[in-house]
Amino acid sequence: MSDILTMCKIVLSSLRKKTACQMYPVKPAKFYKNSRGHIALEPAKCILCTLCAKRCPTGAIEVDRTKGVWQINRFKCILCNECVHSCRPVALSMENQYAAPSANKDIETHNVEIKKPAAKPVAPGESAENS
Amino acid sequence: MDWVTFLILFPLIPAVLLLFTKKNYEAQKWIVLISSILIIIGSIGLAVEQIGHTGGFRYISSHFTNNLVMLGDVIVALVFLYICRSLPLKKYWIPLMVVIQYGLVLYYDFAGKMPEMNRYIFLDNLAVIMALVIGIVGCLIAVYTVGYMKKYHEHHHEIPDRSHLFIATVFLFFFAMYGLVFSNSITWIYFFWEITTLCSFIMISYSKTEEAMNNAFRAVWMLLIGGLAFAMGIIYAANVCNTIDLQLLLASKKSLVLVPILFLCFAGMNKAAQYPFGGWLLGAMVAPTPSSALLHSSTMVKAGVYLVLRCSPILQDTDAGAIIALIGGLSFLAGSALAISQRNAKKVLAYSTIANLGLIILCAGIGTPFTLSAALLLIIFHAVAKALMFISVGSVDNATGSQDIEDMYGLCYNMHRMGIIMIIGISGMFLAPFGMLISKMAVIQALALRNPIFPPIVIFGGSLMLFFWTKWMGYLIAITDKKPVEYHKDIGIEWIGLWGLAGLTIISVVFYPYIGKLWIVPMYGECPLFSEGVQLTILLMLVMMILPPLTIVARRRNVVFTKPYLAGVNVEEKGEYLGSLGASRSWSFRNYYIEKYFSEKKLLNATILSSLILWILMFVMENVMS
Amino acid sequence: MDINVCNGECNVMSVIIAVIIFLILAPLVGGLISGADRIITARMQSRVGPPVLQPFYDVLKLFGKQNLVVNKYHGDYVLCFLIFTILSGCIFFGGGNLLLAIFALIVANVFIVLAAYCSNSPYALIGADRELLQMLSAEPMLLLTAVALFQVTGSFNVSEIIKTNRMPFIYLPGVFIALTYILTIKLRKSPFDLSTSHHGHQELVKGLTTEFAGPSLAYFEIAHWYETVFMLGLVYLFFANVPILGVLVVIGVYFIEILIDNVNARFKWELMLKSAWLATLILGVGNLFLLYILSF
Amino acid sequence: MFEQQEIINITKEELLSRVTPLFKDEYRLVQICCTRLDKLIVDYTFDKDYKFLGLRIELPLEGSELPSITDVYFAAFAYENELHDLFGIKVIGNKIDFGGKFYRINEKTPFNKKQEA
Amino acid sequence: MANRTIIPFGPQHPVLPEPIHLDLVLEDEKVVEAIPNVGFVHRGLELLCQKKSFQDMVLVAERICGICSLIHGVGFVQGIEKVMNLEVPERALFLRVFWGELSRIHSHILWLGLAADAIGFESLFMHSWRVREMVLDIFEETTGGRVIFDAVKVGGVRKDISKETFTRIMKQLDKVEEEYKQIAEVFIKDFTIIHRWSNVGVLSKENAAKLGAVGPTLRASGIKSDTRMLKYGAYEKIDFEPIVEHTCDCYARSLVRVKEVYQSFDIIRQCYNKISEGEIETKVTGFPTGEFFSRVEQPRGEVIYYVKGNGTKFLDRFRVRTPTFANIPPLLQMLAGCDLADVPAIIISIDPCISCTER
Amino acid sequence: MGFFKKSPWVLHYDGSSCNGCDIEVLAALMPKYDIERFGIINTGNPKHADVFLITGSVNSQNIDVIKNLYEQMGEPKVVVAVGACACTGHFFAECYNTLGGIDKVIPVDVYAPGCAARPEVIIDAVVKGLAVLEEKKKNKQK
Ligand code: SF4
Ligand code: SF4
Ligand code: SF4
Ligand code: SF4
Ligand code: SF4
Ligand code: SF4
Ligand code: SF4
Ligand code: SF4
Repeated sequence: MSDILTMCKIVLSSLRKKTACQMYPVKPAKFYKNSRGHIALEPAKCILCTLCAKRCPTGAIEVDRTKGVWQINRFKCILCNECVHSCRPVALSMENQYAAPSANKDIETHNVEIKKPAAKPVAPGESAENS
Repeated sequence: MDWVTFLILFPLIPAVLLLFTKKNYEAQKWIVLISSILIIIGSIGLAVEQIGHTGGFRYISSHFTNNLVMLGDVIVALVFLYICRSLPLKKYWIPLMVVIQYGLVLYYDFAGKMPEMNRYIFLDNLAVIMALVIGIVGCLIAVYTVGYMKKYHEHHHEIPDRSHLFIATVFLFFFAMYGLVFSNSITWIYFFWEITTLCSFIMISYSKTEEAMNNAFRAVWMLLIGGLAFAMGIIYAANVCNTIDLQLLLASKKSLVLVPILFLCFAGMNKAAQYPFGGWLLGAMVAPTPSSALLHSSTMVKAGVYLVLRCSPILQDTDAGAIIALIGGLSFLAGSALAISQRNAKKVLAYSTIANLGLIILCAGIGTPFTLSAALLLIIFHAVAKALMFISVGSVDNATGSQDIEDMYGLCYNMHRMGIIMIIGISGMFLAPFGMLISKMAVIQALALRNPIFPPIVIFGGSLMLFFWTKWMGYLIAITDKKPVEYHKDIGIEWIGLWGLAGLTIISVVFYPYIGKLWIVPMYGECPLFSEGVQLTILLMLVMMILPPLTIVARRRNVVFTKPYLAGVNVEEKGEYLGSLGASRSWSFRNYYIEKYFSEKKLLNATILSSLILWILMFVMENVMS
Repeated sequence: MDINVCNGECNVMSVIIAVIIFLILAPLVGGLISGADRIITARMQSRVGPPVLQPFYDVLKLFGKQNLVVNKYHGDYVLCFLIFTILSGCIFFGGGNLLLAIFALIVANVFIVLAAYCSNSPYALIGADRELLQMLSAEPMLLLTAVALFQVTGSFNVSEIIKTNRMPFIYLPGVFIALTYILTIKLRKSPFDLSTSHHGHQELVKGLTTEFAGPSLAYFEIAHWYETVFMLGLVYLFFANVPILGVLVVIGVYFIEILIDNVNARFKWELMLKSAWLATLILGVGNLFLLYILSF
Repeated sequence: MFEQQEIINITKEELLSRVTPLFKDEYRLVQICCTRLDKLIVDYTFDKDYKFLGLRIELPLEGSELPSITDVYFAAFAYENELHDLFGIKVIGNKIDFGGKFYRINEKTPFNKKQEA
Repeated sequence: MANRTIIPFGPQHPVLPEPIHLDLVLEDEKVVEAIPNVGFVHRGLELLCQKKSFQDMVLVAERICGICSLIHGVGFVQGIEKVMNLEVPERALFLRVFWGELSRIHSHILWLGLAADAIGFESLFMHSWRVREMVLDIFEETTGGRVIFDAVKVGGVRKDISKETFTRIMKQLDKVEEEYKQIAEVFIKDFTIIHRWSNVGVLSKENAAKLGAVGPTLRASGIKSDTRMLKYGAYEKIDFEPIVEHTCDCYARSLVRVKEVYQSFDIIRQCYNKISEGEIETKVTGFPTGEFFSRVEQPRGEVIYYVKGNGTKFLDRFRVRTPTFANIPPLLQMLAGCDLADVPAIIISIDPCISCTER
Repeated sequence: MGFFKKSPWVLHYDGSSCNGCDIEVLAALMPKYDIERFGIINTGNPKHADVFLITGSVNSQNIDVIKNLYEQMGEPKVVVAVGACACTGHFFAECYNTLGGIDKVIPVDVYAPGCAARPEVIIDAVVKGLAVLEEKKKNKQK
């Protein structure tokens, strides 16, 4: 009852068939609608409410509402989506493309315009990335 | 004076002198050194003189010497009986065996029933090669013995120091061996034959412990069976063939002399510890190591194969010869397999001795010129390398107090010189291009065209040997983390024996073609082994062996030292690892012994049984046919 | 059939040329074979696999690595392994004595075992004993092959074996099959990659080669290429009188080896030893017996 | 749908005499667990044919001891080592006692520390 | 002892996917003694319940281990739901079963691959994982993660699967099953597989029960026990029988898993047929008070979550007893007397997952 | 010498991870991602490895193991921290027995984010690591 032909069949037929390889990075990675890649901020929508930072279980997000700075440490983020759910103005979204590896753990910083009328505008209107 | 007479008689002088050197180490040393040099000169002189000759009767001896031999027989018989005095009554059959065989032989002798003969000494190249082995290897061992016995008694205070007796026995043994190889009369051979048995007994029982005595008596009774067969062979030859001249016997018609020759072969194989009689050789390992080196591997047991080799012209192309070859092959296989499960160095050597002797017997049984040449090579190389192995084990034992191979882990590291010597010895035993392997190659080539049974036997046995020798060798060269312990200071005069034999192991490889051309070819004819192509390749290999050590000198840069991989939990300083329960633990490694397949318990009985069956088969067959 | 006495008639020049060609070509061929092996293996596993030249990249990289050693000596045994493997190939392809070539290969093998013993690492040591078991399993058949070829062609010299006008395979099918069985052991392929394996997933980590790093490992790899070429040369001898067929068979046999590699888990040593010896006894020795009986 | 869970409070002296019949009755030891409240609560959980049975022992926070049940349930050795390493409960007679080196953590009894305010 | 080979096995060792250490004492290649050493993955995450709210603890629970992370979540969440008396919508329960069984498939195929690898069967390893990737695709499509899913939450699940997607996935699964069938055949029939696994690492029925084995390890020793028979969640509405083998060796343990994969395919089909439209979560108000031992069946066997709430958002105690923890004593018993070559096969045969054992 | 880029052999070690990243490392070897295309072999032996892939947040016991393995790797070598755990420890950094990140123990050359880090990220990280390896090699030769 024991044989080795079953395996031979599999092996030989794979020899004939196309490989199962997706050929990344020659071909781009394939994602699904739901794929959790990285958290993206739309600075224009953010109201610096800090809710996301409070909800984040890992402390990946830091928001400084006085300076108008929204920061994320991608190397801490576990892609749990909690921040996205907590963001009322829908400034956050989960993008499919994963965050890139890097030689140092840069914290990604976005300058956000402080929308409260009381505060005087400090930061330039557009967001800058430095990573 | 003739070299032959000199070689036979001279050893008696130091033997007697040594009896008076109790506890006088210096005297022992000088007597042994001087007489060894003389004996070596004698052997070489004889060999040189023999170049160009094939063989012939050297002497027509007077009846006086023959009568001396008869007297000697009586004395030996009495000594045997004297030894047996301490035996319990229920072992009555040991003295009985002595009485029967000597009774028969002496009865024939004194009653004048022995056929007349007058060519007592025969000298040919076979005897010369034996003489060379006895002389050179034997004397190196003898020198070694002096130093060894001194240290032996430093470590074993419980044993009374009778080392002078021991060394005297060594020279008595030389006397017997030379006599044996040069004699043409089978009664003479028988006389010397039994003296070697006696020497063996004295040496095995040396320590007088219970185990030693038991093993010594086991050796005696087993060897006496051979003696009995020998005696029967003599009687048969005298009665039926009407001659006790060995050369005459060998020249007679095959069918006529086959039975007495078979008896002689039986005796020879018994002495060569072939199965079913392998047991005594294992027991003999309790003797001080030099006796194992001398008697139980390089010379006395060779007397057994020598006899079979002598008889091989009769055996060639007979069924009996094939069966003898088969028994040799069986011993070869069994010995090699049994050695795998052993961890006592001397036992490994003993089993491998049985195995190699088996191989020689196999060659002798086949009896073609090519196999006989191979057999002679085997005798030479085996004697040198095996003697070297034994005495180095002896020295290691003296230095470290253990014969266990497991305790030799990292020996090269602790005792550099000893380690190198042992490695040379082991290489000599199985590694290309050293002697034993050349011979084995010769055997395979020689057997290849004969039939499909024998080459596989040699091949399988050889592979088994490879296994235990390599693992032993690996153990020697391992390098431990521990600080080396320097043991060398203990070793003195033994170095002569050790380096001498080590040198011989290597030199014999370089010069074997000359040995072949000068002494073997005249006797057995051309053999492809001595061709230039093979010789060149072998030399090339030898050179390559030396090459890597040279690269060591050249290439020492760029290496970075690390610790061995221990799954990531090294404890750096100690060479240990962090084990379970959070404690630092040292790892250890023990060789494989595969007792499941190769244990003594499983293999021995089967081997003994099958060899017995083969013997019985052979005798029945011959008797039915004749 | 008379005993073959070396008659010294072969041309020294041609021997030297053959040896030089072997020295240069064998590692190239061996490396390419191993590269092709990896690609075919990958395809069998539904993967794409590395480039054909990957083995060369690997070896060149290894030479650029730090030479980590456990002690002063252990690297040198690996070098000996390489030297003797090459030597055995030289004897073989120089047309020399087949037995001698095999013995040289055995010596090479002994050296690799010694290298492992020397390295003072438990995994390497166990690997060494396993390698010994592998040798114990494979050696008899190798030598028997030489004997069998001798019985058919009347010579142990490769130079004469290839001049034979009958095809050894026809007389020695059993020996041939047993040899291919043993080949798997010698090529260290699954199911017989007990002492060390090409991939890291083994109970002994890397077994024998655990402690070889950088250049030492590179020597080991190169020696393995030479060894592969030698073994395939041995296979070729069975068809020596029809060279094209010989080459095709060699390719076929290697493909079968790859297939076997991919459809088997690793054997335990007991099964290896038993099956290898049985193959040797039944197919190898049995074949010789038949030959012996039929020649009457 | 949730299963019914029966938990019996016992004392540590009773433990062995309670556990032994369970073993004879072919109950399986499911787990041993400890909880730190104002005292230590040790739960022994058993199961037979999906029927849950718990034994509960209350112990003081510090210096508590428990008899080992490894004589009955050998498999308890791991849990008992855990009790020792994480909660500082001394288990007497554990068949495989790692002596505080089960997890080999740096902190002592991390699960049984004075709660910071 | 000096006569025996003693080697450290792990923590770093190529056949061990995770760090665990054994002092192996050998004679030739026979294992005489094996002393385990754990703690290389002990993170102490149970104490995180004092720092993370009970809702965030779901995320922690799913990261106890990346192989059957979802079922960890389910176990924990069920405990909280019982303590808080939450009524979870039926659709959510079915989705949990769907993903749970899919986890089992992925986990078992992963195991089959690793087990093949442990005996040096590399190409089978590759092919098993090739099939497993198809399952992961379904996971990624439905939850967004390949191995960590973050799909369950207290009171329900986070993601829904639309009707069309579900139907398509079912078709995809048929294909997966077809591919799986081929490799399953190998695991059942192959010569070397049988050589390496049958009569290796035998755990008798008696010992399995006594030593408290769980999951496939227990079932392969002839004991019919499967925590899913408690009929928690939607299992109430699903028909199945635990799979049992009687040869008690590594081969049996593999066979149980091979067959359980088929069973899981079947359960998923039942799910698909029985699931109804509706809400996927209930609103959670208040904080947990009370205690519960929540038991669920993971691919590796029974896992237990003990939760004890005190009316705040932090739990008093969060405790996991994972299947591997229960299988370690039987493992030690299986190891005694085996060959060195069998050690990896036997260790893998209980499907050890050290990360959740040590937490 | 450009061969490092073509033949990076990796060593993988689980430094207290949840397995999620480890199985993704393995998955990268498997048919779908097949990193052997780049000559990558999972050696399992530090002495043969060029790239050290570590997952997990490193607990106190693993410190010595990781250091030991790192030391046994021959130069040049690259360390890749795989997953959020290995980069920072994310919430496990708050546990009493973890260090929170590989870089607390040995120098890390490349960080690969994600929980779990996808095989694609791992491939990118190794490729990035190779650039670093090349750099190191050059610096050494100078
Ligand atoms: S959502 Fe609005 S009210 Fe709430 S915290 Fe943010 S800014 Fe304040
Ligand atoms: S996905 Fe989760 S971990 Fe990442 S930033 Fe958002 S809340 Fe924090
Ligand atoms: S990203 Fe959203 S949740 Fe975060 S601070 Fe901005 S608006 Fe608030
Ligand atoms: S190559 Fe052949 S013929 Fe020439 S010398 Fe060598 S063995 Fe003799
Ligand atoms: S066995 Fe698996 S997990 Fe372990 S090192 Fe190899 S690939 Fe990684
Ligand atoms: S059983 Fe394994 S895979 Fe499943 S959640 Fe636990 S650790 Fe993860
Ligand atoms: S048993 Fe294994 S797989 Fe399951 S949670 Fe524990 S560690 Fe993970
Ligand atoms: S990063 Fe996430 S998936 Fe990776 S080991 Fe850590 S918890 Fe597991």
